Order: sequence, then structure tokens, then C-alpha cells
Amino acid sequence: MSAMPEAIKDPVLSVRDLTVRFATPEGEVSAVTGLNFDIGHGECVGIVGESGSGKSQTFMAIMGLLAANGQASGQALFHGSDLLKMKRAQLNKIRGSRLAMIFQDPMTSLTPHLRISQQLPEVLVIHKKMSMADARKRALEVLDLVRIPDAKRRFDMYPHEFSGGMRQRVMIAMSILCEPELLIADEPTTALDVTVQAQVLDVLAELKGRLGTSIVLITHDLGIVAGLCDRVMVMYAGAFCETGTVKEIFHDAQHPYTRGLLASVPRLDRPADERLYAVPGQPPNLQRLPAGCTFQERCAHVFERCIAERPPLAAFAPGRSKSCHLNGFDAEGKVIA
Amino acid sequence: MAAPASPNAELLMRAKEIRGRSLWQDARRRLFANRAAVVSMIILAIIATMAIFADYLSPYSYKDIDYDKIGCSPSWWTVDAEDFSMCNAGGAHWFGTDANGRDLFVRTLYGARVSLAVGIVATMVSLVIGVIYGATAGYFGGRIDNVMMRFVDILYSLPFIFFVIILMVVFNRNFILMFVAIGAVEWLTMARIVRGQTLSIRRREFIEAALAAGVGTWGILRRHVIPNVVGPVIVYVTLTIPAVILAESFLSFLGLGIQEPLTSWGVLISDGANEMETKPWMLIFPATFMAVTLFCFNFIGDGLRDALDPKDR
Amino acid sequence: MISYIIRRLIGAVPTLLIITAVAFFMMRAAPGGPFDGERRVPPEIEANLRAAYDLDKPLWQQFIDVRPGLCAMRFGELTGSRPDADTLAAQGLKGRELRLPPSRPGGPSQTSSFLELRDEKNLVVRCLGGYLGKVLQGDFGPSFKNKDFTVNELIAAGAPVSLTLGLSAITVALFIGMSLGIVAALNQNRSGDYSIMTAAMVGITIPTFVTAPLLTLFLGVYAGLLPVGGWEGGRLENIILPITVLALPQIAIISRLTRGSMIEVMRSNYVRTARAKGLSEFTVVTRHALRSALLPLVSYLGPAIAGLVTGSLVVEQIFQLPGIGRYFINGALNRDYTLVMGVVILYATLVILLNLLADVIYRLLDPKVRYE
Amino acid sequence: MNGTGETILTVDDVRVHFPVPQGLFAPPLPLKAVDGVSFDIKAGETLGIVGESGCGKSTLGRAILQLIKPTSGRIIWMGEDIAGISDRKMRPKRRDLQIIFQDPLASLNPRMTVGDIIAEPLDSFFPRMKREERKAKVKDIMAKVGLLPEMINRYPHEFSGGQAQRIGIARAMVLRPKLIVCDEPVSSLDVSIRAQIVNLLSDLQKEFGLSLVFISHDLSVIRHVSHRILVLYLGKIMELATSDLLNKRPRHPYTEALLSAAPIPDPEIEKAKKRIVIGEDLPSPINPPSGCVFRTRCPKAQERCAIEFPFLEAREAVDGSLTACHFPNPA
Repeated sequence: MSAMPEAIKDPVLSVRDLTVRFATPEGEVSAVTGLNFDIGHGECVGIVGESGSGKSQTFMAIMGLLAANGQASGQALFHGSDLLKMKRAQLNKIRGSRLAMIFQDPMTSLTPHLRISQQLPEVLVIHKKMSMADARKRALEVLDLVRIPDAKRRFDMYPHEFSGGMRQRVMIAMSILCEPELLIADEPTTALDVTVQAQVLDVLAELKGRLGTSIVLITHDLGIVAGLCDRVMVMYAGAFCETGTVKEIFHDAQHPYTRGLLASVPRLDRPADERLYAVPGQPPNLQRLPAGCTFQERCAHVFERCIAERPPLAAFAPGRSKSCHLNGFDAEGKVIA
Repeated sequence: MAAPASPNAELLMRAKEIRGRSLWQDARRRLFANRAAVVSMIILAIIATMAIFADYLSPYSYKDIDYDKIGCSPSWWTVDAEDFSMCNAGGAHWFGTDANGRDLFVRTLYGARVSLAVGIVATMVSLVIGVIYGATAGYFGGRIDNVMMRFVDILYSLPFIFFVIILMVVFNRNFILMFVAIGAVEWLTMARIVRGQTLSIRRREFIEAALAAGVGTWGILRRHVIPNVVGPVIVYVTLTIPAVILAESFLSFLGLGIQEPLTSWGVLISDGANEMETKPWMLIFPATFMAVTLFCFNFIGDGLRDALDPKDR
Repeated sequence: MISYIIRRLIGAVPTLLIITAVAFFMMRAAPGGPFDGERRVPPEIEANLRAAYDLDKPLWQQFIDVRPGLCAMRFGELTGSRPDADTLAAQGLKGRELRLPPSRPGGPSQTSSFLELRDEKNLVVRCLGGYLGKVLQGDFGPSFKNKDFTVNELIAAGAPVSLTLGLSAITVALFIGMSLGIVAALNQNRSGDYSIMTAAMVGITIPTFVTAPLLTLFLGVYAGLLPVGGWEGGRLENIILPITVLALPQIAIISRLTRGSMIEVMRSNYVRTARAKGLSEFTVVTRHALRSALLPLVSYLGPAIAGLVTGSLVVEQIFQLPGIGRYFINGALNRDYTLVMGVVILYATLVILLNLLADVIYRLLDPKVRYE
Repeated sequence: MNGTGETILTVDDVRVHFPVPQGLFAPPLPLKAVDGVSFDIKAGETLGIVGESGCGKSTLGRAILQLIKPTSGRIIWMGEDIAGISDRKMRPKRRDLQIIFQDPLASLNPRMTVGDIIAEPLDSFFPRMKREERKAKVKDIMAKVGLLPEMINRYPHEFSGGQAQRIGIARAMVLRPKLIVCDEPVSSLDVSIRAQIVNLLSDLQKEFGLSLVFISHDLSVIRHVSHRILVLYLGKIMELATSDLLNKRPRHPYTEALLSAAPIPDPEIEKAKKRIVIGEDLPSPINPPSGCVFRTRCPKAQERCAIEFPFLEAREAVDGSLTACHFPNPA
């Protein structure tokens, strides 16, 4: 249904018509419907969406980490081979080495009864067939790279002896040990304090420059995307509603939801007394999506066509696409007639 | 301080109110969707009904000894031996007779009466003691909780079945006391569960919200703590009943349970085990009834747990 | 860790004292006495008999008897003064406690004490008489019924049997139960899971006294593979059936527990991380999931062993094994006070120690608790 | 309106210390969650309290409401010291002092209907209120906070996070209190819902002349809603200033670091921004650093900071802002 994205030359990851369904006692739910996108070499792509928009599940499906009641269909081509159709053993050769992921909650994402010095080197031993001694040496180097102070002393500690920010750095170190081509960061700073968040983001930015890793940054916080990403894809109700470069999304958003999101964030660089714009209503129930546009109930510009027909994600400018029946917005924020 | 009457107050009152679906209703729906639990409830209901109306279901009495029909096989049981020719002369014994010539069918149902009664009454005893004790410790917390739970810990390290045995010996197999004794063993776990639940609920934010709303201690207990503790307690109750039935049968097996001519499944199984090689039906029928009953309770307990705590699935 | 163990051991002392007291007074509250069942004896003989076993004293003195005279004497010893015989007599000390010590030339006790003091240091013990005083010295007294034996001797004979049975059964149950639980968890909601869990439900619902005769019937009587009873010095053939019967319900419970905690751990974030690292499912399970999944099991060990203890009463009776359980039931029925008390104290100590052991293992397995 | 009303609440040198057991023989040490905090709130004012997790901001909020009893200090509510008074004496005061929680669903009893939850404060203060009147009041407040009054018989689990937070607000508002402590009311909500709740709170404040204590870790939200902002670190106030001053001219290095760490949704600004990096490890509140508690992470720390404790005071400025720093930024 949705249009192919503009082809990126030789993408690292190329996703076609990805759909993720979950079997629940109340019936089947589609968390993600018909996604198409490419991730290019060395680029950082932000996936922005609210809880339940399907942003995490998209990448859990790609990593083969869906919960038991989840089912993915479509294609996720990693250098041409489909991750979704791979056998577990085949997938295990790729994930952790060429394709890595870090998660939201660093508190619970490390095995509590294994020392850091046991959890990190095992990745190298498995994927790079290194000896344990070499692997430990390399792991220590990478811990220094993510700026863990006094890494040698902390190497033999258990995860609970680290602070939240340190744990997330350990997670990052673990994910880049094999220098992956693509790093998926699923809300990596949501559980952290702002001061710590800033530093973890700095580490990610540095890695991007130094290792040339492609990064997918999944987040609900537009501010984080602004600082780190080149391209942004906004998700709503299991599908993209708008894609474009960071600049385009932040300064010239063309979907009413993107505009609403941007306007609803209080900003330190603007006067405080202006009233926030609030997107009215609630996110839709994925089990009872309306026939037309999924955003219709919350949209200020809804008209007949929106109710009758779901707008496909369509390219409207080079590198940009949106799923909206409106012609777009002009520089003053008015709908173009 | 009267709130300013809203101009559209009447309109608001007239708006059609939507009935919500409470967690209880959700749980009931999930429970009735669980086939194993539903079948178990039906089977239990049948067994209980049969036990209650045992006297109407069989022409025989549970205690009358018929010396002509000692150790008869069930009437539909093909036995070659000629000794059994007498057995079904006067009527059919569906489950056969025991070593005293008593009808096993009616005795199995009488056993069901005793076993189920022990299970339910002793569980209720444990429920009352455990809930009061556990809720008190959990709600007040601090030093009171420490002392009360230390006491439970001490009792826990007693090999308690010994005390039940001693009690039974001491009080000469008093029927009522058996309920109390077993209940007194089981209340410890109940108290721990209730206390744990109360403690965790007390830390929940809605209790703080109620405090901030000016609700007193009693109101918090009644409206906020108890309704939220009930779920796990119900689950534990359904799992305690079979545990108690087992405990009673264990006592009976050791010869410390209920006295003849009254009977329980434990007594019947104990007798059956002794005659197992020649009269297997004496073991098979009571054992099957008891196993099926315990099975049902366990299935219902599991079903209730899943229904009340759906994230576990 | 060591301070934790010490703290727990100190905490166990009052627990054991309370257990001893409760058991003691419960036994004595029972109508009937140890000599009721025997043929009529003349009243004066019975009185002598009762006096010999201290049964003529008030109940609390039978349990614990603080003897200030003895204490004063011991204090006197330490301070150099010596109470005279009248004072001692006034404290109600009996002649047999006033035996002269064997002369040890040059020993300090020769001049300062005329008492037999097995333990010079243990002032408290010497000050206490009655049942508790004896127990504190490790003496459970003579058996009322098995007149030629002391309770210590009976327990020494029976304990190895019961312990062998119980510990073998729990070992077997842990091994099989854990394996089945893990297999079920990894096949959650598939046929393997359902069949294991149904079997486990059967294991929980069918009591040992049904499985024991059934297994005996099939394996012992019909197939003739194994002996139907007896100990014979703990021959393997003789203990296979009892251990199986004891282990079955434990296997069932342990497999259910393992399954539950394993399913939870397999859904945890760190298992997801381990999978994202590209580890094989085997490594994920054994290295990252198993240890946390077994933690709840460790906490179950204490109650499990208590369960084995009660189960072994029946099993020992059915298979005619000379364990402690048999003594216990007969002792309770015959009012053999000292024997029952000895068994209760022994079992309670065992349960407390094993609970402690379980907690220590828990702490070793969970680094979070260990460092707190 | 800039908090020109009369002072309704004065917090004076309040401390909340929790004893932390230290093992077998050692006496428990105090965890100084809140350590000598003083400020006041005027009628109709919003005071923002901002700080990292573990700085004691939630404890402070609960201490104001006596949900946690302060260890020492005075809390003067409408001229009366309520610090440490008995629950019974506190109850009548609760009519004017309410709270909204961070996790909206956790703060609603799952077994009660929305109507009963909102009416609970009514029940405890007006037990004789007629059913009809009670219902009318509940429906009235539901409409005010943007809930359909038809939902009165529904249960909390049937609502989304944003709607559940509206229920929490309705419960806090039903008695028309004078002060509401908002403990991270929007942190667990999605961005688009967050704005709805922030707007709702400010509308209610304007309509009823409420005072708000708004606790959050998000400086941009705090800045948006508050008249004055209190920056808390390890149980102590670092800076107390009006919202605009704090944003434009942070005096305390910690405030400065917080401001620079807050992301701004604009790629040019965000990519060009120079961050002030402070250390990550929060010192233990059981064993806080000597002198200035922030010195272990402070880029400006000098010898004096380890020796001398900086008092919270006006530093060479007349704009009314207070700073606890030996080397504050110039005004």
C-alpha cells in the first residue's frame, strides 16, 4: 500500500512491507503495518513515536527478539539476506557482531550474576573466535573508549555495582565490541537523568564519527533526535506518518501529527508564557483502527477524505514522504489550499 | 464550602452512564474461558452433590456390616473365583464391598463428606487466623511486624506434622480438633501471604492518595487494602483445601484420623492398600475419587491464579 | 557472610528452646502416662518408677530445674569458699549428684570441688537441672519404653537410615525436577510442557501412601524386580523404591517451581540482551538464565526437606525401614516422652540448619544480596 | 501574576533523615533525603522543584503533606506549624492540601470505579453528603478536567495514562484545595499527552487561584509552568530564583549544567550547543561530601568548597535569587 522509499545506495538494512502482529486474548493486534525503509551506511536515523506506536517492536522483529506471541512478516534485508527468514543459528552469527542493539533499561538489561568481565568478552569469543585473554584486553580498551573511568578496577564488578549511566555505557561498549555495521539504540537514555543522558549521547555521537557505524535511535524525545540524527522517521499507530532529514522535520514538518508533537514540547529557548499546543485526544486503539486516516480523530484539519480513505506514505519531495491527504503547510504553518 | 453549581449540572446528571467492567468481572470471564478450570468445577460440584445426597443414592448404609458379602468385587467386575457367587445376590454393589461387607460406594461418598468437610473447615480456620494475623502485621509494619513474623518463623521451623500427630494422640482423635490442628498448621503460610500482599499494597501510591484524601485507617483497610488482598488469598485457599485433604488422609493412614465406622478417603485408601493384592477395588475407587478431587482443586487454583493475574500467562 | 551465619545461629537458639518447651509441655498435657499400658504394678513400685524418671516432681521442674545450691557451689568454687552440706541439702539436691569425683592427683578440682564436673567451663549447664539441663549437655535421657536403650542410642541407630533416604530423595528430586521444569519452560504452551505439567499435577495429588503400595505391587510383587521392604544395611535394591516414592511428589513440585521461575527469567531484559549478543540458545539458558531461575528453588529447599521428613514417616512404615519416623509414631502412641522429644528436637535442628544452608546458598548465588 | 498573594506555606529548615541499618553492631546511619530546606509559597503561585533522581524532591513534597514526617524543622501552613502533628490533627488540613502522583495508574485503586475514586475525599470530609449531590459534584469536576462524565462507573484499567492522570487531578481538585503538590505529574506520559496535562493544570490554577508545588526532573517543563524554581541537589537547595532569571542567568554551576544538558528540539541549536560536563556519580546521601555537597562533580570546585559549606543566600545581586555557591556566576 505504501510507496517504496527513495532508494538509498547500497543500504545496510532494507526493510520491505514489515508487519508485526501479536496474538492476545482479545484477538490479534497489528503493532506494525507494512513498513518500508532503508538505513544507509554511516547515517544516524531517528525513529520517533509515542508509546504503542510500534517503534520498538519494528526493531525487535528485525533482531528476532519478539515475544513468543509476536509474529513478523515481510522482509528485513541485511546486506541482501533476509533476517526474518533466517534460522536461529544463522541469525546468531549476525546479531551481536554485525548488527547490535542496546535497550532502554540498563538496570535490568545486564545479567545480574555475571561480572562485567564475564559478559563483555564472551561476545568476542563467540563472534571473533578470540582467546579469552585477548577478548578481555579488547573489552577493556572498549570500556575506555566509552569513557568508563578506572575501567580496569571496575572490570570485575557486578552490574548492580554500577550507576545507571555507567551501566548504559557498559551496554554500549558490549554492543560495539565487534564493530557492528548497524547499532540499534532503543530509548537508550529514557531511564537516565538529564545530566547523564547528555553524556551518553555524547558517547554515541563520538562512536558514530569514529567507527562509521550506522545508528538507529529509537526515542520519544524530539530533542535527542535533533542533536544526533541525520534523518528522522515519525511513527504513529504502527506506520510512518512522515520522514525526512532532521532539518526538514524540525523546520518544515508537513504532517499535522509531527507539527503537533513539535509544538507540544516546552522549550527552554522560547519564552515560557506562551501556551503549549496540545494534540487533542488519545492515541488510537490498535485493535480498532478507523477505516481512514489513523490520526483523523486528533487532527485539526480533518476533512471527508481522511475518514473515507487511509492516506498512503507517499514521497512528496526528494527524500521526503508523508501519509496525509493535505497539500501541506506553508512557512507560517497554514494549510496550503 | 459548597461547590459552585455548574450551569450544566443537570445535563451532566442525565448523561447516560457507561457501566465499567471491573477487574472481578474480567477475572471471571477469563476463569470461565479456562476449560480445565470449568470442567474441574463441574466435576467437583458433582462429587460434592453426591456426597451430600449419599443416603439417597444407595440402598446401603455406610456402617451396616454384612457378613455374607465380605470383600465382594463390584457387581460389574468379572471375577472367576466361585467364592464371590454370594455377593450380588441381594443387589448390586457398584464399587464392591470392603473386608467387613460394607458397601464401598456409599462409604466412598461418606469419605468424601469427611474429607471435603475437613478440607473446607480447616482451610477456613487457617483463613481466619492467617488473614487477621497477616493483615495486622503487614498493615502496621515496623516493630509489630518484626515480632509477629519472627513468631511465625519460629513456628515454621517446627516439624509441624509432629505436633498434629501429638495433638491427635493427646486428644484421642477428636474429630473437631483435627480441623483445628490442621488449620493451625496451614495458617502460617496464609499469614505470610497476606502479610506480603498487605505490605506491597501499603507501599502502592493509591494508599498514599487515600491518606492524602483524609481517609482514616479503617477506611484504608476496608476500601483499599482488603479488596486488593482478596485475589491472592482466594487462590491460596483453593490450593490449601487439597493440601488439607492430603494431610487428613496422611493422618488417617497412620491410624490417627477419623474413627470407625465413620470414614474418610485416607482411611479407605489405607484399608485398600492393605488388601491391594486380592481386592484392588478397595484401593482404586477411593484413591481415584481423592485424586480427581485434588486434581480439580489444583486446576481451579491454577485457573484462578491465571485469571486474577493475567500477566503471568 | 560469616557474621550472617553467626547471627542466624544465635537466632536459632531461642527457636530451639521454644520448640523444646512446646513439645515438652504438649507431651505432658496428654492424658495417660508411659506406664499406663503395662500390667498393674503395685502403687509403691510405680511411685519408685516415677521417681526414677523424675516424674514425681512438679511439671516445670521436670522441664527446667534451677538449682541455686549447685550454682552457689560452683560460684563458691570459683571464689574459693565452699557451701556446707546442709545448705546443699536444703536446696533439695539429691545424693547422686553429690558423688565424689575420681581422685586426680594434682588436679585443681580435687581440692576445690567434690562434684563430678564433666565440663568445668559450663557453669550454666551445671546450674540447670531437669530435662532442658540434660538436653543442653547433649543427653536426651533414657527411653521410657525401650528400657535397655537411651534415646541417644536409638537416634544414632535410626538417623542414618532416615538421612540417607531423605537426602538421596531430595538430590534425585532436585536433579530430575529441575531438568523437567527447564524443558517445560523452554517448550512453554507446547505439548512437551503440557505433558510434563500434567504429570507433575499427578505427582502432587497422589499421596505417598498410594504410590508406595502401587509401586511395590508392580515392581516388587508382580515383576519381582525389587524387594518389597527391609533395610539390610542400606542395599541399593532395598532403597530404590522408598527413595522413588519419596522423590516423586518433590519432583512434581520442583519442576513446577522451576518452570515458573524459568519462564519469568526467559522473559527478562537481560536474557533479551544475551540473545541480542548472538549467543546460542544453549548458552543463553545455561549461562545467563539458569542461575537466577534457580534462586526460588533454593528458598524452597527448607520446606522441601521438612516435606521429606513427614513423607518418610509413611515410607518408613510401609517399607519397614528402621528410621526415626517409626520410633516417633510408636513413641507418640506409647507416651515415650523422651524418645518423642529427642526426635522432635533432632528434626527441628535439622530443619533450622538446612534452612540456614539454603539461605547461605541463596546469598552465594545472588551477588546483589551477597554484598549487602 | 507572579506570586503576589499572601504567603500560605512556609517551609523552615526542614530535614528528613531515614535511618539506614549498617549491619550487626553498628548503629544505623541517617540517609539525609532532605537536609535543611527552607522556602515559602504564596497564594496562586507555582513553585517548581527540580533535581536529579535521588535528590530528595519527592520526599520534600511528601513531607509538606505530612505523608512522611520530617525529622526536624517547621512547616507552617496558614499560620500553623504542621510538622510532625498527629494524623488525626492533620486530617482536617488535608482538605486544602492535595497531591498528584507520577504514575497515574498506580495511584488509582484498581478495584474502585472512577466515581468512587474521585468522591473519596468528599466521603471523608462530608460523610453525610447526599448521593445525588455527591454524584453531581463528581461529574462536575470530571467535566472540568476533561473526562466524559458518562465514564463515572468505569474502572481505572479501562483508561489510558493521560486519562488516568486526569482522574488523579479530579480527585485532588474535588475539594477545591488551596495547594496541590504535583509529584512528577507528566513524567510517565507521552509527549502529546504531557502538553494536555500541563495546560489543564495551569487552567485550573488560573480558575481557582491554586498554589502548586510542581516537582519534576525535566527543567523545560518546570520552567514552563513555574513562577519560581528551586534547584535541589542531595537534599539541599542549590539555587532558588524566578523562572526567567534561572533560565537566563543561572548563578549556580549545577543549574548551569542542568540547563545545558536539557535537549532542545532544534537541530542547529542542539548540534552547536556546548555542554557543561559534570561527573556522573552521585555521592551517597548517607555519606555526603564535606563542605559543598556538589563539589565532587563541580567543574569550578576549589579548596574552599571542601572546607566551607556555602549558605543559600543572595549573592551580590538584588534580583531576589538565592544561591548556595562560593563562586557563583556573575549576575
